[in-house]
This record gives sequence, C-alpha cells and structure tokens, in this order.
Amino acid sequence: MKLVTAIVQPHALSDVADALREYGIAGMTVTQVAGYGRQGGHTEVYRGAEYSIDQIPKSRIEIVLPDESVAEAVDLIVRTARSGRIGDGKVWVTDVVDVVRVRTGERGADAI
Amino acid sequence: MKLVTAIVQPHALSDVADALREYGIAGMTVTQVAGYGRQGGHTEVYRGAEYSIDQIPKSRIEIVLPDESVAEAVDLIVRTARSGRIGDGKVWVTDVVDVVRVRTGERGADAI
Amino acid sequence: MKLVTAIVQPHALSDVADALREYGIAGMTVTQVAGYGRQGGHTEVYRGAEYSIDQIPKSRIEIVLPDESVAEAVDLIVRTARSGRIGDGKVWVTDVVDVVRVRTGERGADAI
Amino acid sequence: MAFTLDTGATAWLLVSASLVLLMTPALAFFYGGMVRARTVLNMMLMSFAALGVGAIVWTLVGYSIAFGDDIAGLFGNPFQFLGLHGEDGQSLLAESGVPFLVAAGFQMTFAIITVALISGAIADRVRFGTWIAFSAIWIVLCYAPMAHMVWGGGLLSADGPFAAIAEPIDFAGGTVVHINAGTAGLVLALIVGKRLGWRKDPMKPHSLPLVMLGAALLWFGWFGFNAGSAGTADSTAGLAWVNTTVATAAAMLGWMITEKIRDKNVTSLGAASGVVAGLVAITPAAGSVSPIGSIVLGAIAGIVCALAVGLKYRLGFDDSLDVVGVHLVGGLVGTVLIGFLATDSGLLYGGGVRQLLVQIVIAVAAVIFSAVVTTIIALLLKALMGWRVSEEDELTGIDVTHHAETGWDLMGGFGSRRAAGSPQSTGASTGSAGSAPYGETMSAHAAAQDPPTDSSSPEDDRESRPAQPATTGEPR
Amino acid sequence: MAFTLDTGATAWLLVSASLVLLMTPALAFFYGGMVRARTVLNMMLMSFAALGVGAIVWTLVGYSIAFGDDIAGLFGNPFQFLGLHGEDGQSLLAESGVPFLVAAGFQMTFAIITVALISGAIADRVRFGTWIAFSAIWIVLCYAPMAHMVWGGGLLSADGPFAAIAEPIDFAGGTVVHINAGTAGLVLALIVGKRLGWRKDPMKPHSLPLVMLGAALLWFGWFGFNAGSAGTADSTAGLAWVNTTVATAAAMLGWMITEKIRDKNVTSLGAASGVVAGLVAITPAAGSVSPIGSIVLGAIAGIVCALAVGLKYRLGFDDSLDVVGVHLVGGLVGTVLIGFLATDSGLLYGGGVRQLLVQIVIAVAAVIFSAVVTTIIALLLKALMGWRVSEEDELTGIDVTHHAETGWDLMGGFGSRRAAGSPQSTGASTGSAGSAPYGETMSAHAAAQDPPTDSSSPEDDRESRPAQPATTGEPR
Amino acid sequence: MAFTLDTGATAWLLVSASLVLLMTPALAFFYGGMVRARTVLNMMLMSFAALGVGAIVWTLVGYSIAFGDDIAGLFGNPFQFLGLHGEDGQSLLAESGVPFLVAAGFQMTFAIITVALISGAIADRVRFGTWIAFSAIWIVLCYAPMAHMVWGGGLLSADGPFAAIAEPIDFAGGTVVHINAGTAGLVLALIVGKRLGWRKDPMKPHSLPLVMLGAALLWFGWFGFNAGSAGTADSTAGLAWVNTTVATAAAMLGWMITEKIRDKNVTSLGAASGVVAGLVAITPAAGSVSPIGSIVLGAIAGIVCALAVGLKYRLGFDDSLDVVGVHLVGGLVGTVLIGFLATDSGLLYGGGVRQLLVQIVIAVAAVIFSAVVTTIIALLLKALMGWRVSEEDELTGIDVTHHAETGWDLMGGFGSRRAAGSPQSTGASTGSAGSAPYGETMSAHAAAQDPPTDSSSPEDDRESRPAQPATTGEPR
Ligand SMILES: Nc1ncnc2c1ncn2[C@@H]1O[C@H](COP(=O)(O)OP(=O)(O)O)[C@@H](O)[C@H]1O
Ligand SMILES: Nc1ncnc2c1ncn2[C@@H]1O[C@H](COP(=O)(O)OP(=O)(O)O)[C@@H](O)[C@H]1O
Ligand SMILES: Nc1ncnc2c1ncn2[C@@H]1O[C@H](COP(=O)(O)OP(=O)(O)O)[C@@H](O)[C@H]1O
Repeated sequence: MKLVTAIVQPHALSDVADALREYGIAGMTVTQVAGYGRQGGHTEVYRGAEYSIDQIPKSRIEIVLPDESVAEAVDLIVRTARSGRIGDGKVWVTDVVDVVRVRTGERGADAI
Repeated sequence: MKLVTAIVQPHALSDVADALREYGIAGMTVTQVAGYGRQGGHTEVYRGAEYSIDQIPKSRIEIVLPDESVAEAVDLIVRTARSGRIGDGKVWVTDVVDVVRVRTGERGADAI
Repeated sequence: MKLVTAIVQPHALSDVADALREYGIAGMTVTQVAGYGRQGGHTEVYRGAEYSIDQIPKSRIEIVLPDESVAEAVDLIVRTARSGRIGDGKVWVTDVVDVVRVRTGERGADAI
Repeated sequence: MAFTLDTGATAWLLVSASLVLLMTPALAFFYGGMVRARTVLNMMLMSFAALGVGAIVWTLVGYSIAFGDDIAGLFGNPFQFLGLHGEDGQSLLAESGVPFLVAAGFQMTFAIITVALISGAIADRVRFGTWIAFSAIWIVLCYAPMAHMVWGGGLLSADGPFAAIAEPIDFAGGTVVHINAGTAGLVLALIVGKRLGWRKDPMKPHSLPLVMLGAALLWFGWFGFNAGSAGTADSTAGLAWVNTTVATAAAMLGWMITEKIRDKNVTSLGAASGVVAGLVAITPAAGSVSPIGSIVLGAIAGIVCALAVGLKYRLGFDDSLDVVGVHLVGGLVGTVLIGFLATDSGLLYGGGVRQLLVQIVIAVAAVIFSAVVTTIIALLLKALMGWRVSEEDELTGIDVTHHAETGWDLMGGFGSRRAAGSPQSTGASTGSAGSAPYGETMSAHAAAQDPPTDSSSPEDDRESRPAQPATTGEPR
Repeated sequence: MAFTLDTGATAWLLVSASLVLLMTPALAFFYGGMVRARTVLNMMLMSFAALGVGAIVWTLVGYSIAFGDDIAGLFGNPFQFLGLHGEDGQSLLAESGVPFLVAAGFQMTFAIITVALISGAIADRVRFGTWIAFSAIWIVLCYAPMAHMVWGGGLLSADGPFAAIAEPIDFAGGTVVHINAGTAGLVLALIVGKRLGWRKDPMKPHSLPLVMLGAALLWFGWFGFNAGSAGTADSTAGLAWVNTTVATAAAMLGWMITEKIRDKNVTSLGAASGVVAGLVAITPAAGSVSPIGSIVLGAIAGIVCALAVGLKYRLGFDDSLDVVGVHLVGGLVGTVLIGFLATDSGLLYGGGVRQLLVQIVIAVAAVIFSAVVTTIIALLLKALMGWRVSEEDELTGIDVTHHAETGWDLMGGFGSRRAAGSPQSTGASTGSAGSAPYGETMSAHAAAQDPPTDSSSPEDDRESRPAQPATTGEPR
Repeated sequence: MAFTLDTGATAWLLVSASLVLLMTPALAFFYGGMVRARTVLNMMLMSFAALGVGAIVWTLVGYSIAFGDDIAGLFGNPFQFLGLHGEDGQSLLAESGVPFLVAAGFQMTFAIITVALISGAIADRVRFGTWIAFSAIWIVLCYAPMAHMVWGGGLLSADGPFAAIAEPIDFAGGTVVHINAGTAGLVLALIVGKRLGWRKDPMKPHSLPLVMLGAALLWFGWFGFNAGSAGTADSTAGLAWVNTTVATAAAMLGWMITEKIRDKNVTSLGAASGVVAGLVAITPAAGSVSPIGSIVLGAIAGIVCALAVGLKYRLGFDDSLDVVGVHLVGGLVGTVLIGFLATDSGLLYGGGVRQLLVQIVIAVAAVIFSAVVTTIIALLLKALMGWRVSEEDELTGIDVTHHAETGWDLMGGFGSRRAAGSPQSTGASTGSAGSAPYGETMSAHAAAQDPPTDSSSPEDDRESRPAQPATTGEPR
C-alpha cells in the first residue's frame, strides 16, 4: 500500500474530491495548510507598512491506496488540480507498512 | 522506527491520548482535519437549498515510535477509538528513517 | 527523495523558513498542529476550576528533498529552531517513492 | 385618569424599552460565546426564540396577567388588556406622562429577558421545541404572576400584607427577574440533567470576545432596565444610572480580586461575569441606595458570586452558564442588602431590621413560587415533549444535528459540496458500508450532477471558472 | 413658522437618528457574516462606504432634493438647503419642536441605510470604486426623489394625485427604503451577473454569530427608524415601537415555522432573516395597525419572505444576500397589507378597497421608478467603470486582492513575513519559476534583511528574543 | 440655584451618558481586534479595567477634583462632592434642568474612556496590575485636573487668563480627552518600550470584523459624547450631531483616498481608523463649525492622521495601536482648525487670528501638562511595580500566561484535558524530562483520575458516553 499526499489549490479541492470519488476512491483526509514555494505570497498593508505574506492557503490531501491504484490516482489528481499557473501544488507518494480500519479492526487493503 | 498516523473521531481524541500516556507514550502531534469516507456528511440548509457537507471533522494523530511498540500502540488506539459506527477512522503505519530531538540533537530512539 | 517532517515552536517558524530559503530550499508546506509531549501544557481556569490544557500550539513543516540535501536541511532546522527548552520539537525523515509537480507533471527531483 | 403627555419621560421610556430589548440578543452573545463552537447557534437561538415567543405571549395575555386588576393578590385579570388594548391613562406610568403602549412595551422587554436568562442553565442539550413551549408557558404562569405580585399590586407589593412591616423594595426586578430566573435555572438544570462529559471536559468558552461583547451590551441595555424603571427622566433615574455603573464596576473588581487571590489570574470570563453579577445585584436596589452604598453592594456581589459559581461542581448540578451563581445568588445579595444599605430604611442607616426582614421574606417567597411553578412546567414538558436531544446529537453538537448549520466557517468555501437530494449524496449520508470498486465510475454519482447551470441564460453569465487545462469534463 | 423647542421630542429624535445611523454598520455585520471569510471585509466596507458617501452627498444636495420646494411632484429644489443650511422652523418636524438639523440628520440616516441595503445583492464580486460612485449617484437620482415623492409632498404623498382615492400610507419607508432598495438590488444582480460557482458552492455564511449580531443591532436601530418616524415621543411612537417588536417577533416565528415544515430544521440564518423581514414589513405600517394586526402582518411577512428567498434559484439571478427576497418582497407585503389591516381605513376594518388600491399603486410606482433609474445608473457605470473584479481575484477572494487584508487571522503571527520592497520578497511575489540551487545562499535574500532594528535606540530596547543557542546569526 | 427639572434634557443626558459608557467596551473591541489572537483578552481587559477603576475613582474624588470649587486654576476641591454627594442645582448642567447625578454620571464616562484610550499605545506587553494602578492614578492626577482647567473654570477655560484673547473652545474634549490621552500614550510607549519583534512581524489585526464593530459602536457612542456635550436636546445638540456624522464620513473618505493613492488599496483598518480620526477631530469643534466646515475639517483630519500613523516607524516608538497618530494628531488638528473654521470667530470667517492663537495655546498647554504628569506617574510605576511582562510570556502571548485563557477556541472541545491539581498533570506542566518507559502504566496518572463523577447521583445522570465496545475501562 501507498500513501499519496497532494498539496493543491483550495478551490481545486472540490473537483479533485469529485474526480477521486468517480474513480472509486471513497476515502481521504484533508488538512488546511499554508504553502511556501515558487508562487510568491501576496502583499498586505497595515498602517502604510507593506508586508509580503509568504504563505498561501493550500489544501493537503492524504489518501491511502493499494499499490496498483497509485499511478492512476496520482494522474487523476494532477490532471484535475492543474491550472497551469505557479502554485498548483505537489503530489508525493510514500510507502505504507500497514493500515487498520478502526471500526472493524480489518487490516491491509480491506481496511481502506 | 515507525510513524503511526491515526484518524479518529474528535471526541475520542482525549481518551486515545490518555490511553497512550498510560501506556507510556508521552509524545504525539495532533492536527484537526476533515475526513471524507464511507461515513456520509451531514446536510446543511441555506436559504431553503440543501447542501450535503461531505467532510467531517476528524483528529489526526501522529506518533513516532520504536518498531517494537508499534503493534501494541496501534492496538491501543484502535480499541480506544472504536465506537463501532461508520467513521471511526483509520490507522496507518509508515517507516521512519531518522528522528531528531530539536532541543538536544539526540537521534533515533533516544529522540522520541 | 525524502520527506522531512519537523515539529517546531510557532515562533521559530519564521526563522526556520528564512534559514531554509537562504540555504536554497524554496518550497515547504506548513500546518498548525497541537503537540503533546514532555513539555507540559498550561493551566487555564474556568469558573474557578483549573484545567491543564495539554496540547501546545506547534508548527509542522513538511519538505520533500533530494536525498543528498537531507542531512544538511535537518541540521539547519534543528539549529535554527533550538532554544534549548523542553518543547522545541522533533524532526523525522521518511522515504518518498515519487514526487510530481502538479503544474507541469514533472516527476522526481525536478518536481521539487 | 386624565393623561398629559410628557415627551421627555416618554422619550426616556422609549429609549429604555429599546435598551432592554437589546439585552436579550446581548444575552445571546454572552451565552453564545461561553459555549463550545459547536453549539453557539442553538444557544443564541434560545434567546432569540424567547424574544419571538415572549413578545407575542406578552401582547396576548402576559401584560394583562401582570398589570390587570388584581385577583387574589396573585395575578391580574388576563383579559383586561388583551392584545395590549388600553388607554393612555391606564398604565402605572400614566402619572409620568408616558403613554400606555410605551409602558406596556417597556414591561414586555422584561418578560422576554427573564425567560431568556434561564436558558444558560441548560446549554447544549435541550430540544428546541421544548424550549419554545417552556418559554411561552413560563411567561404566562411564572413571570407574569410574579410581576403582578411585586409590581402590579399583588402580595409582595406595597399593597400586600408584608407592607405592614415595611414596604418591600424591588426597584427594577431583583425578585421578579433575577431570583425568578435563577431559581428556574436551578430547577431546569436538575430536571434536564448534566451535559455529557461535564466536569471532565472543561467545555471552555469558544469565543471570549463574544462573551465580552455580550457583557458590554448587557451593561448598556441595563441602563434602560434600571434607570428606566424610575418611570421618567428625573433625579431617581440619575441615581439609578450612577448606582448601576458604580456597583457594576465594583462587582467586576470584586470578582477580579477574588480570582487573583484564589487562582492567581484575572480572567476575562471573570470580568464579564463580574459585570453581570453587579448589574444583577444593583437591580433591586438602584433607587434606594447611595453611590457609596452601591460600591459596597457591588463589591460584595462580585465576591460572593465569584465564589458561588464554584458551588455547582461541589453540589453536582450542571448549571452550565451559571444562572444560579450569578442571577439567583446575585439577586438574593441585592435584595437582601437593601435591608442594610437603603438610605431611607436600611439597618446601617438606622432604619432597624424591618426592611431587612421584609426583603428576606420577599426573596424567599420569590424562590418558593418560582421553584414550584417551574418544577410543574418542566416535569410536564419532560413527560409530553422530552427535554434532551439524543446523546449522539449532543456529542456531535446540536448546531449541526438540530439546526443544520455551523456557527463559524473561517476556512471559507473549503471542501466538496453538492446539492442534496441527489442519489449519491443521500447514499453517502446514510452511509453505504460496501466498498466501491476501484476504476469503476460510480454511476449514481454521475446522475447526481447538477443540471448544467443556466448555460442558456441570456445575460453575461460568469459562472465558469478561468480556463483550465483539466480534463475532468465536469464544468464547475 | 414660529419655532418652539420641545426637548423631549428633540431628545427622542436625536436618539432615533443615532439608532438609525447604527443600522448601517449593523447591516455591515449582518451581510459580512453571511459571506465567506475571504470577502467579509469588502462586504462590510460597502456599507461603510455608503455611510461615508451618503453623509456627504446628503449634506450637499440630498436633503434639498428630498425636502426642498416641490418641482413637478418629482423632486425638491436641490439648492434650497445646500450644506444643510436652514432654520429651525423649516423642517417637517418643526411642529413637534424638533430643530432643523436634528430633522435633517435623522433623514440623512435613512438615505445611507437604503443605499447600503442594495450591496447585499452584489456581494463578493464588484469593484469598490464602482460601488462608491453608484452610492453617490443613486442617493441623488433615486433615493432623494423617491423620498420627495412620498414624504416631501410629491406625487406619492398626501399632496399627490392618488390622495383623492385615499391618503397613501408609508409610515417609515416601505416604499422609499425597502421597495426602492430591493428593486435596485434586483436590477444590480441582473446587470452585474452571478458569482463564480454560484449554485454549486453553498457559499455558506462564514460567521452566523456575526449575522445574528447584525440582526440584533438592526432591530435595535429600527426602533429609531419606526418609532422615530412618529416625529416626537408620543402614543404614536409607542404604537410604532410595540408594532415593530411584535411584528418582528411574529415574522421570526413565521420564518422558523416555514423552515421547520419545509426543511425539518430551524436555522439561525432563518431566525435572523425573519427578524429583518418582519422589520421591513412593519416599516410602512407601524403607525396605522394594531398590535394584533402587526402580529398577523409580521407572520405573513415571515412566511412569504422565507419562501421568496428561494426564488432566485428558480429564476436564476444571484441576489447574493437576498435583498429582493427580504426587502423588495417584505416591503411589498407590508405596503399592501396596510390596505387590509390599517385600523382607520383597511379592508378588514370596514374601510373598503380604496386604501388597498392606493397602496398597490404607490408600491408599483416605487418599483417602476426605482427599476428605471437604477438601470440607467448601473448600465452607465458598467460602461464607464465596469462592475466586476477579475475572475482570478474573485476566486482568490476580494479581501486580499482588492483590500490587501484578511478578515480573520486566529493563528496569530503564524508564518514568515518581512517588510516588502526588499528584492527577495518582490521576486517571490512575482513568482520566479527558476529553481534555486541547493547549498547556495541567496544573496538577494541577505540584502533583504531589515536594517538592524534600532540597535542604537537609547531607551531600553526589548526587541531581541530570549537568549537562544541557535547559530543562525540572524537576530530577530 | 433653584432647580427645575427638564425631562427632555434629562432624557437626552441619560442617553448620552449611556452612549459614552458604551464607548469603552467599543474601544475594547476596536483595540482587541487589532492585536494578535493571543493577546485579545488582555487588550480588552485593559479597557474593562479602566471602566472598573474609573467609575470608582471618579465617584470618590475625580468629580470633585474636576468640578469642585477652583483651587489655583488647576483643580477643584477634592472633597466637595465626595461619593458624588451633591444637590440637583450644583452641576454645570443645572441650568438645562438636568439633575446633579445625571451630570456627574455623564462626566464619569468621559474620564473612563480617556484613560482606556491610552492602553492602545502599550498593547501586548504590560503587567495588568501596573495598568490598573496607572488608570486610577492618572484619572486623579492628570485627567481630573485637565477637565477642571478646561471645563471646570480653570486656567484653560473661559474663566482663565487666555480668555482675554479669545474664549478657548473645546466643545467635547479635544484637549481634555484626545490630546491628553494621545500624549500620555506617547509617553507610555516610550517608557514601556517596544514589543518583541516589532517592525519584523506585521502583527496584523487578528479580527478586522471586531475592529469594525468597535469603530461602529464608537461612532454610535460618540453621539452621546458630542451631541450630549450640548447639555440639553436643542439646536446645538443637533448641530453637534450632524457635524459629528459628516466630519466622520469625510475623514473616513479622506483616509481611504490617502491609502488608495499611497498603497493602491483601500483597507478596512483604514476605514475604521478614519472613522475614529474624524470623531476625534470634530470633538472640540462640533458646536462651533458648520456642516460644510465639518466636512473640510474631517477630510483634513482623515488625511493627516493616515499619514501620521506611519510616523512611529520612522521615529521608532511602538505606539502599537496608533493612539498618537489618531488621538494626539487628530485632537491637535481639530483643536487648531477651530481657529480657522469656527463660524463665530474663525480666521476663514473673518474672525482674525485671536481664536487660532488661543486654540494653539490650549493645545500646547494640554500636551505639556499631560506629558509631565504622565511621565512622573509612569516612571514611578516602573520603579515600584514594573511595566513589562517577561519576554517569554510576551512571546507565548499574554492571554494564556497572565489570564490563563485563550480568546478563541473554534475547534471546540478539541484535545485532552483533565482537572488540574492531579499529580500527573502537575508533573506534566513542570515538564518531566525523563523518558517514561514503554509498556509501563504510569501510576501517577492512574492516581490522577477524577473521582468517579457522581455515580451515586440520584437524578437521571447522563454523563456517560453512548455505549462503546472499547475496552479501555475508563468511563468518560
Ligand atoms: N519541497 C517541497 N516540500 C513540500 N511541499 C512543497 C515543496 N515545494 C512546494 N511545496 C508545496 O507546493 C506548493 C506549490 O509549490 P510552488 O513552488 O509554489 O509551485 P509549483 O509547484 O507550481 O512550482 C507550495 O505552496 C507548497 O505547499
Ligand atoms: N483511503 C483513505 N485514505 C486516507 N484517509 C482515509 C481513507 N479512507 C478513510 N479515511 C479517513 O478515515 C475516516 C473514516 O473513514 P470512513 O470510510 O468514513 O469510515 P470507516 O473507516 O469506519 O469505514 C475518513 O473520514 C477519513 O478521514
Ligand atoms: N513520539 C512523538 N511522535 C510525534 N510527535 C512527537 C513525539 N514526541 C514529541 N512530539 C512532538 O514534539 C513536540 C515537542 O516534544 P516534547 O516532548 O514536548 O519536547 P522535547 O522534544 O524538547 O523533549 C511535541 O509537542 C509534539 O508535537
């Protein structure tokens, strides 16, 4: 099994979730995060002093998946979240040793 | 070492933390997240138009552990967080290459 | 590639981000989290009843990196975030199987 | 009675009525900030519901029961001013030159705030319908008779039997409003039972700025409550205004000092609570003590209430937002201290114990009356409608489960939402436990798509998102 | 006219003016809570801008156009009271003993709130400059003439042609304020177009406590609006006060019941909206119906408006915060129901259909006048300045993109910030796509360091952080 | 003096006093929203503490010092009205028919808001006890004498030496309140020193809606401040009301335009600050300029203050929330512009330079007096009590470290909490660095369990959680 972590634009989240659900992935966990990267922040002005706020709101998606679905899932996320502008985000994949469903105690692929 | 990541119901968090502490695990990191999964969301109504809000508040727990404690810790989390209802959550385990305690620079198991 | 996850004091975040940027790491993702650990929480008092609030606000930094930069990056984080007091935080490193830049579809080291 | 309009008195009473009306939403913020984020709306709606129900019930029969012709010293003729039908000379404020409806409106706001106060005792856990029913019945059976007894010429008024000892003093509602609401709160807290997790979870206030906003608006509104109770804009109103301010200031400081000594910290919840405790305690006394007396009275109230709010933990009742500790105790403190501090008749001013005695009598009478009537109403409703929401709903939070809303959404538009009623989302919300196979497009979901939104709309329709190379084929 | 000051009436009107002025910020909170967190400031600023522009424009020419000597029944002499230059005997309230400037100030607050109301229809998507221009022009060309026609002796007043049938009744602004603003909102919603993602994204309110605060302060302020419109502190003011309260209570309950039946849940957004619907509907009728009549009128308004806010989904216009459903519909309900419920002349009180007829006529006239004038202004501004912000700015949120601010930052000081203008940060914000090589210190960044902050400052400078063994060498 | 009650004037002054009292909590919101989330409560408590302390001190001696019989032109007999003991004919407002205590209460609210204003200069970093002491002493030694000098017949009043040139004009407190508070803020900012991280961290406002709420309530309250200062409800009050509104509107627009030109964006912080700047500047002038003059005065104040708030960065003092830039500068602008714009005596109205001269003299005198007295008090307190909290507490946030509370908790009940005092949790909070061995149940923790919560409670106890198959054996 693998864990796919995707950082995407907040306004793309809804489309990504829909695309994943259509594809058959029912579960995921989403966190509101702040991204730093090539995409610069915006400028906020307080009392005439400008500040560049570097961090930009992003959505972080985590999905635990069977190995065989990873390629397609990543592809789907990348395609759906892409606008072509700097700051669209990253997706990375890590290995998962074990998964358990809390409700049932099921393990492995059954637990996803 | 391993990283145990657990998604649990927010109102189970306090019990899980207590159980882990009793077991001797003193450290963990918790994030408020939004979960999507089999458990459906709730319906909110605005101006007579219903919306199904899919994401459900969950708590995400991260614990870095020595390999030998993983099985028992996962077990403890699963037992404590379980209510038997859909949406109780997931636990997954990944490998950790290295850990450092910022305060002392200690590495590996000592750092946990 | 590796994923470096660092839990640091919120007021150290700005310095860590600056140090990493100086070092040449342009991208990272930050989450507000609650840490439990050796550092005890603070006491809050409501209606004369004291409660010890265990969790302490922390910042969680995620950086995907090429293997060769990991050692130095971890070192930089640890040095910058250290105040020597309990609660300075942890850094851990996990393996990354693949990375994709959403905007371009680039993979691997190019995507970071 | 020949009626001569006094525009100044009328202006002041119109303002006072408006100020007291504002107190009920103010209470909604005070209480709403004190509960957890997941129940803020329900908490606030309890006050708003009291406003809605209270205004109607008062118009229909409440005012008549309170101020109609006396029946047995207990209540007034309920049909006398049905629908607030009355003449300008007929109200208690006619002598001040205040028109009938202004007086009736002013009194209406007292009935509303009193029932709203009770809601704090049963936060986070009761059925909204039961609360609405309770509000309506309680105003009719408990508030209006009590108002009659104290202000409408009934048993506890200057026309009642105790006046033979000394004229009972309740300037603006120590008994009618605060002892009454506080007692009812205690009864309800006992009958409704505790919140899940009480004493384990701190259930800390989710927004102390909101609490302080509530306290501030309560203070502001209370000028209408107390200084308006003078019935006109004169020296007595001025005395009530100053007393209200200094007693409140002293109570806030008293609460702060108590906290500083006991807990080492001064809290904003304490400051806000001290404000309310002071306002409560000075309410019955505002017209009969001096500014210095008010400082003393306020300081005592602040200290006593700060200690009293801890009682519930020791006695084991979940008076969630301290209606008992603040309103019952504060109301008792104020009502009884009049016996010492009234400049005309107080013990410390050489007036002997008669005033003190009478004050204790009316306080006790108010407690008993309120306890009995509230118990009957609450048990009846428990049997007929039930008080508690389900445990699961309480744990999840009553806002989402009973009002289908969440109080705060600062993430703004975060997440995937679609119009309900679609097969997929309904399926989701009942929870299909079967695992959907990978790679297979869920057809139910496809069917759930919104109809293409107004693609035929003639006007410049800008709903489409900026051009994006995505290939999902699903226009947003 | 010889002028005799009545301090009571003047006190009440000073208070009323202050109360009505408060309604515009109250509206800012009501509307601001209803939008998403990323546009709350823009939404609130639209109301504040209306305050700024409205006060100036009213002082310069608005009051004169509304209350100057009649010209063709449509507007008043715009130069007559330039700069609010006038004598105490010259206002409509002179008879009540209210000074000229008090009357003029009171009227000013009506102009301001009316234009602010419109902003709800076009939330989240319009250029701030265009809105400011619209506010100024609309007060001059649409509000002031309408006020003249209804209250200043124009076509729709008791001096106009329809008075031959029956004297038109608009006690406090059902036509001038609510039908006017509601119609203008509809026109703007159509001309400006829909928000991106409308009907897909629930665009749920980001802070319902803020919405309820707004509703509460609106209610409070509305006492000035309605009871102040009596022009003095008398029985009529009292009647208006009571009617305002009970109609609003009934409307809130009406909306709640509608929701309960239709959606199974009572919402706080519904309660707050019901409050406003009731206030709107009773506005024209507050002086001419009985308290019981007000309950009926309010309940009908609550139910009808609760149903009406759904219309936009069916008809496909994005009246974002329901200016049409609440103000246009509520204003029509109130204006027309007078024909049935007025105790003097209503159909149900045996007054025949004449009043009803006239009420319908003035309502329709108001809709037409407002629609025509608003359309012209809005199209003109569309051509000259443009209404919409860019799609990207709208998606990102207008607060950050157009006001360079974010409404809420509860994480407090979270993140890395530096003074702008430094090469590095400027580079960042234009987005350098090239990958910086690892291990190489970015020299631009070094150059971007703040100058050592006041290390030479003579006083005890405590900007340094607590001693830390870190070796970054960069003092904070 | 024979005293005849005027209920209208009294009603207006009762309202005005209530409105001005509301300004102090309003300031708490205005300031509280501007600081970071981790210090909002401390910021708000500084205003609330000013309320508490101010009311008591004013009652005891403040009013006497301000309005007692003149001593050397500097202060009044401090014992004359001890405890606000006085007769209805004795206040300055006796002629208007306003009772003594109403006048004294009205004046009390001015003392309170003035000292509260100062707190903005020293946000986020001072000991609460020192602030309380400062508030009390400063009202007695700085505010009350200044009030005496300007309004109580002292040196800067019409009875003072400068009246020979022209009668000094300070209608509602340009010198006494704003120049005074602004100067004191500057002194404290210098003596207390800068916040950690100042100029590096933007320290952006954590809740701009709260800031705007504060600004709105300040505006509302200011009607009492300015129009109430007419002393009765007459044309002058009307003039002050209108001037307050239009000057504020103009100042808000002036600030907005300055921002638009300088920063390209109009901000809500700017709008809110512009509102306050306008209110400040019109305060001394509200009774002596025309509405058009007020627009000019307001616009100038808005522009000048918008520029002035940047000064602190250049001059290097951390006047955190711009007490200097808004109140000192705004107060000076208003006080001095009277010399040009007063319709009776201003330079532009042909009155020559005499008025201007006198206005400059009283402004300078106020600055000097306030600076000297405040410096002495602040240095004394620095020596005796200390001003600053520890650096660690400041970094962590003063709310949690000094008030044991957090302002916002929107996650609602998130996290593990237990009653303190238990060995385990105490151990935790002192931080046991030793690593607990795995697999070993910590016995201290077991001992720390709450006693089984009321399992013996007779009533229907619903604290247990829904049935759960978990085997932790620890009932919640
Ligand atoms: N090395 C990294 N490690 C973790 N997250 C990263 C990294 N680089 C970028 N990110 C995340 O991806 C987001 C987008 O990256 P950015 O460099 O701005 O644009 P792009 O990926 O289009 O070049 C960032 O806001 C951040 O959240
Ligand atoms: N594949 C997944 N990857 C990551 N998180 C998941 C995944 N599936 C479920 N989750 C998380 O677990 C939570 C519970 O899952 P759900 O499917 O609703 O119930 P259950 O696990 O009881 O079947 C979800 O809300 C989500 O946060
Ligand atoms: N085993 C762990 N797994 C995950 N996070 C941990 C773990 N232990 C500590 N942490 C995180 O590190 C933070 C600091 O740890 P703590 O034990 O308080 O101090 P220190 O690391 O200085 O000994 C905690 O607040 C928590 O967020």
